[in-house]
Amino acid sequence: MLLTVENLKVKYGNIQALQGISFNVDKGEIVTLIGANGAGKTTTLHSICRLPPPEAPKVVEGDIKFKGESILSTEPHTLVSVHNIALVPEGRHIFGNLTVKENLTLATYARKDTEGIKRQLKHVFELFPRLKERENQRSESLSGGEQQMLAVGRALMTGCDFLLLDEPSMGLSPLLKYELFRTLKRLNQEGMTILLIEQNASLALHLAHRGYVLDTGEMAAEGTSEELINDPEVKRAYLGG
Amino acid sequence: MSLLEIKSMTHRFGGLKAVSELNISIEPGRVEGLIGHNGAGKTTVFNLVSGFYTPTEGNIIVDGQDTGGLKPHQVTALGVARTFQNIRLWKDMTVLDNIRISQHHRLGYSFFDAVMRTKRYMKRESEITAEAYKLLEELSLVDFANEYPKNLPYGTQRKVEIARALSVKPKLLLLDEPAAGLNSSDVVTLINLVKWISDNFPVTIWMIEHHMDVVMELCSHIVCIDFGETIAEGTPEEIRNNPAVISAYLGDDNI
Amino acid sequence: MESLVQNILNALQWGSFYALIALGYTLVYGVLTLINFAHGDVFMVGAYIAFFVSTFLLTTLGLPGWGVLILAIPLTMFFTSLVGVTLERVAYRPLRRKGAHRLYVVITALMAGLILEHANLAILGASRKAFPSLIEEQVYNIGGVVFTNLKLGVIFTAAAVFVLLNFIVTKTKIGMAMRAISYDKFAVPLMGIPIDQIIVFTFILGSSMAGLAGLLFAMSYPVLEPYMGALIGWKAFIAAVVGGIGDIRGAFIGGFLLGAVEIMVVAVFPSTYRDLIAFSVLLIILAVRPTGLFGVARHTKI
Amino acid sequence: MKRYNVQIILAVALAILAYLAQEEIIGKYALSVLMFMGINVILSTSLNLVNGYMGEFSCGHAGFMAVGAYVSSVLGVMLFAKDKVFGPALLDPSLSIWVFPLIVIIGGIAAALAGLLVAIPSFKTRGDYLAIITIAANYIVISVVENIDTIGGARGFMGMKSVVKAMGKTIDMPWMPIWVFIFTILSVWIIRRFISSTFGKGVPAINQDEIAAEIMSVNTNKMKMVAFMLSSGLAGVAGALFAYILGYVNPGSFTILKSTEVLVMVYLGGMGSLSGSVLSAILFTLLLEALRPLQIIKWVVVPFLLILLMQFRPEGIMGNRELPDFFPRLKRFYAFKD
Amino acid sequence: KIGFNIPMTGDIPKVGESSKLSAEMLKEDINGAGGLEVGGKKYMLEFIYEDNEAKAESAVTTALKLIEKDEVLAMIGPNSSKQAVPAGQVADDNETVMISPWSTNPDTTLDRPWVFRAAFLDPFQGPVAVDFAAKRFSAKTAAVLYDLSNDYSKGLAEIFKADFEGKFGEGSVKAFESHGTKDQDFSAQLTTIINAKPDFIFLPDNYNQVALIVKQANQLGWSGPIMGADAWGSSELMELCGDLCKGYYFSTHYAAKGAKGATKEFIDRYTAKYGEVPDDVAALTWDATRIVLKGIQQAGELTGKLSKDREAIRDGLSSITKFDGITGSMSFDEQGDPVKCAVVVKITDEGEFEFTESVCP
Ligand SMILES: Nc1ncnc2c1ncn2[C@@H]1O[C@H](COP(=O)(O)OP(=O)(O)OP(=O)(O)O)[C@@H](O)[C@H]1O
Ligand SMILES: Nc1ncnc2c1ncn2[C@@H]1O[C@H](COP(=O)(O)OP(=O)(O)OP(=O)(O)O)[C@@H](O)[C@H]1O
Ligand SMILES: [Mg+2]
Ligand SMILES: [Mg+2]
Repeated sequence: MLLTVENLKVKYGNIQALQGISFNVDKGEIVTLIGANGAGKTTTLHSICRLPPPEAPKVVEGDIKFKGESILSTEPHTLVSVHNIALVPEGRHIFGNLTVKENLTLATYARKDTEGIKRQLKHVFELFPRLKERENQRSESLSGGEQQMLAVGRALMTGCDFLLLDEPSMGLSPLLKYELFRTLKRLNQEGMTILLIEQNASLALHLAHRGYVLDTGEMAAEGTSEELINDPEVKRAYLGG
Repeated sequence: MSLLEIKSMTHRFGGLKAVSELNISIEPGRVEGLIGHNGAGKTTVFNLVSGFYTPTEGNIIVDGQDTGGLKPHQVTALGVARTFQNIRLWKDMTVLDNIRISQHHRLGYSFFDAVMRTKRYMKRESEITAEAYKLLEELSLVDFANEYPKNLPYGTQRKVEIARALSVKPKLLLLDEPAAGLNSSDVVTLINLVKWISDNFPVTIWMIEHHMDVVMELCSHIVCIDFGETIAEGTPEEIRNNPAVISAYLGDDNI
Repeated sequence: MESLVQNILNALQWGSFYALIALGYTLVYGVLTLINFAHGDVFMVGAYIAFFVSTFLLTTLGLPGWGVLILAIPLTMFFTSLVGVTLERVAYRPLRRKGAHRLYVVITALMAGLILEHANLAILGASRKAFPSLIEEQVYNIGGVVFTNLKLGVIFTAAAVFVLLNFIVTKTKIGMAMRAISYDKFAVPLMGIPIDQIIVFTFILGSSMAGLAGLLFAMSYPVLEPYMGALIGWKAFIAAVVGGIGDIRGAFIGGFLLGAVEIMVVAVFPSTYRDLIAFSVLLIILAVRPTGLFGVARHTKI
Repeated sequence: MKRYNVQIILAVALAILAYLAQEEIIGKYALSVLMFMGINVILSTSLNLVNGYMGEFSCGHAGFMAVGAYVSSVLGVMLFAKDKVFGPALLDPSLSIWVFPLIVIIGGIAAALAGLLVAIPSFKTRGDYLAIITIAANYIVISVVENIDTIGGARGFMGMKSVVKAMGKTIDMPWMPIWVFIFTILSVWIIRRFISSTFGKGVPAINQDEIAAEIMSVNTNKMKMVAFMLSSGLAGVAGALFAYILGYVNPGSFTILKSTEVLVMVYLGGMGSLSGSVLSAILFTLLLEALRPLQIIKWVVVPFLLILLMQFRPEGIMGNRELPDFFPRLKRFYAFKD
Repeated sequence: KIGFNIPMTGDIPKVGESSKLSAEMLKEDINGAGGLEVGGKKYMLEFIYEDNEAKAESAVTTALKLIEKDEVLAMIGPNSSKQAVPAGQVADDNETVMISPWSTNPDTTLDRPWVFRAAFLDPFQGPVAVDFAAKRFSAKTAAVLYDLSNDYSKGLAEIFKADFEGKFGEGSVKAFESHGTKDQDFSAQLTTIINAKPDFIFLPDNYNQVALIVKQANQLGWSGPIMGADAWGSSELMELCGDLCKGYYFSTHYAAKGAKGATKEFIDRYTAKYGEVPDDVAALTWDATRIVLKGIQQAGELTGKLSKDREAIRDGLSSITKFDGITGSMSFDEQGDPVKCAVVVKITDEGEFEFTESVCP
């Protein structure tokens, strides 16, 4: 198991956002986490990534293990630089005052392999040719979709082999959404492990190998994508039919 | 007569032409759609219509009046209200206050009334509050009247934002991606809400949306733009099958 | 004519100090959007540190003046940056951790400045200190324009510091990280960047520049007193903002601009109107460019 | 009946204060501390309107105070006192009681007009750019005063004591404490009513999302103007009272240092908390008086205490809540938020 | 029991410090000798020092606190006019004697029977400088650089200008430049001044600024004479200014070098005790305090009733016809201002302030 989450309980102040959830992700998998708004999906990712205060959710119980080691007390930046985990956060959070190129370069902060960085950059520009066109533009003036590409591209630049995505398709045109999902598939085929959060559950399940359904802080269902797609409960509540 | 008429409008950001020679007219009483690729200039069009930007060239005519030179709040007073792509509620004020403040253009009393608590002030304040409660009641948000938006679920925040826009008493309501970030069941609720508003309020709705189910379900007429220019317009059926729209926007859903 | 050239030279020297201090303001601001109001007082402490270091080296070790100067520069910069970093660790960081509104950090900075001033007053007494002269000052007179080697040294140093800082901020990854933090702190650790290290680095840079400025200032204006940093600090802040706060070029140009305006107003108008005219000019600049000379308005995508 | 509770309590308080002062049961020293406390209350609440509720960072409050102080001083001396420059008194001294509040208000109005100086740039600029515009405004005011010799320049201006004495001669009452009390209450009352009206709530709306405010029908320029002018106007009132308490004004009293003192009071109390501002102004004044024996160390201890306080309450004493949020029973007397 | 209303923090902490040191020395003297003898009885002195933070409002509350809470017999200070004028009002209203050692603003004592001062007024010192310069430097033209925000400096500069131009005609003051209190760079003003080529520069500034100004004037090539006023008279001047100030003149209250008798004794003892030569504030505080003490003695006896004693002290003070202070002998006019001589001193090559000339009104 690459990532194991065991009985995770998380609080924001007095609000209990996660009531003890467990799940795991294996190397080379695409796993998706679906659930209604406010179910605690983002909270789960933020707990894994140990975001700095004051945004940080507080883990009160349970454990998060990466490659069998607890990562609960590691510093957030070492997750990226040592463990090669990258997060594409909800709402993109690109650095609007930097150019596209600078955003991408910055993500290689902890990397020393100049050659690898070059190759990675080429790869990202291949995946998102639009970014190449806008290379020297201040990134805050990019359109929503372009920003989303930048956020994904930036995560890739860290040289990660485990990618966490939080609603990457939000605000994307259908065309781009499909393109993005195809890109994710391709990345996975190239060896990337992916944990995906997505509102569009059917799309997500079509892409993923396995899925988990989160409901108000508790794990409501889990299984392979097929099992979930065919589960009548899930169908009714999350697949809009 | 059209409620909104956009006449050969162009808008530039520095060298970038975000909207170019655009002509659109919106007929009263309908729900219309605006779709287009990311960065096509949709939000920019809404920003221009709501007076936040002034067009580099061309005119915008709302209900027979040219909005050139008007400030956004003046355009709002003409009857144009909107929601935002990213929710922009006043997060640290109650839902009720959010609703009341957006009646600022028709408060009908002055600073001195407020400080002296004149009769006029008392009367208008209670009217405003009553109207706000009525609106919240109608949208079944009344339970949240004294909640702070930041503590509400995302879907409810979207709804509050729509309620806030309605409290302006608009003739034209612009919705910028109302379904973004909503899950499937919330999307259904949203569709019903918009339908209900369109049936029960004297308001024309124009929405930007990337969720095709929503657009196809709600809109009777859709405009698709790319690079700030109209590439297609028509009924949902026409749009869905328009090859230009497919290649520039809808894409291929085979993953 | 000579007096014009002379005043340009005066303005360059005086502007150098504004620029050096403004750079420190802008660096910290550029990263934390924190107006570090204690910075003027860090500069004052820098001057005092320079004083103690120099007198120690002069009297106890008996080094010659130039030797003292060469040693005093790094030592002063080092000790002053300790002061800056301590402020960050003790006062600002805990507040940041608690998610306080940034203006509370600003007020804390203001308080920290007061503490520095009055602790100095309480410890060292009210007597002013005379800074020892370290280098033989040569007065040159070329065609009626009078200048000294010190004056040239100051101007040169300010320019060099600018080039260095500008390079760090615009070209290096650490500089990019600094700018990124100012825009969106949330996502910075996701890039594998240790946020606290970057912030500490920023404070080291900013306060060591203040230390350097303190040393040069003490050499040029050798009367030290606890309140010497307050006014020049405020004005340097103004210079930084007029240049476009958060922007290195802005702070540099803003500093020289403010120096030039102050000097030129005195040279041309009755000197009693100096503040009046100088600040009016700044208001006009901000009226024309509301985000300062180099500042870029932050886009709000709606 | 309930509606008038507070008014009655205040009137009684005023009467008691006047009586105690008249009979010299509270000494002049305590009284002067009380008066400066009142002035600090006006200053901090009025600055809170701009810095807390509107979320700007104005650092030049003392400049407006100076405008109010000088305008009302010159006016008062012109009308009621013999002066080297302004000649003999124009009005009968017995009128002074009636005219004095007018003089103070005119001082306030003059300061409000000066507030325009800041309000207009605020249409285009926000945050820290505006901060230095206010600092510059502060410097400009001081510089103007220093350059006008008829009002004494750096030497300062005096003669206001004779106006105060004229009031005391007409009816023997401790006039200054009474006026300070009345104006303090009045200021807090005006601000409270303003910000609790839907009209006034446009101000925090600008703070929380200016773009949304403008697009959702708030005339942001007008609101900013109202807020700035109200804030600076009240600072002017505070300045006027300050001048008459001291009987002497000097530009050195209104420098940026004074402004920062007010800033500290605002943030100490909590941004956007009116009762917080009142409370912190009172505490701050008392703290400074109480720590007098520490002499030089005082100005090390006071900031240190404040820094400590911020570590424990990083949102100020009250955050953005009001007193009744902590003591719900107070609501029985008065609804602070209606 | 005497109160001191002095600035220990704020703009001018040195002033407060000097006052305090000087007063402490005096107190030790008198208490060491068993106390102050008034009407046959000996009283131990108690001095209360209160910090007015160099702020006007603080000076007022300080004054009230001293007068009311601490029940002092008389108050010394505040020193600078910004505080002394409003505090004087308070003292006068509350019928307590106040004596400001250092304030030079006429308003401080004007029409205030309870308020006195120990320093001479600006109108006197200006002409002293004019006359001296005319004689010593054979000056026909002058330039002035003063502190705009400091009413002492400004007042003196203006009086000097009026007097000088009265003597040598319109325009004989070739440059009249100002700066701010906390300024550190004066190069532009000095450039203007030096380009005007005056016969000498009049510099009614505080000693700390003098040090900077003289240095910068030198760097800009000035080699002519400079003349200052009493605010130069600090031991720190030489420390801060070094060799550059040597040879210049200033008018002041007393000359340290060549001082005789009580003055010399004071200087020597102060220097021995605190390791620095007393500045003018110290000397004036010494005198001011002694004047008050003499006033108390003149009152005849202390009844223990505050208002009565205070009144007696005031009467005692007004009745002093001649007082031999270390800053010269003086008497008070009807406003409570002293009538005394000024001396002009030269800064010698040893860095001492040498008596050159005495000018009396
Ligand atoms: N910073 C915070 N402080 C307090 N409560 C929070 C915070 N962030 C999230 N919550 C609460 O925690 C719960 C889970 O939120 P979370 O953002 O994880 O949901 P989500 O599944 O990602 O929803 P969405 O689909 O809307 O993104 C919600 O009830 C939310 O209100
Ligand atoms: N303030 C601005 N300055 C410069 N360029 C801008 C600005 N705002 C938008 N643009 C550019 O204008 C184009 C249109 O942007 P707009 O936000 O209108 O797109 P959109 O159609 O709403 O896209 P999305 O669906 O992603 O929201 C984009 O290319 C964008 O980069
Ligand atoms: Mg989420
Ligand atoms: Mg958009």
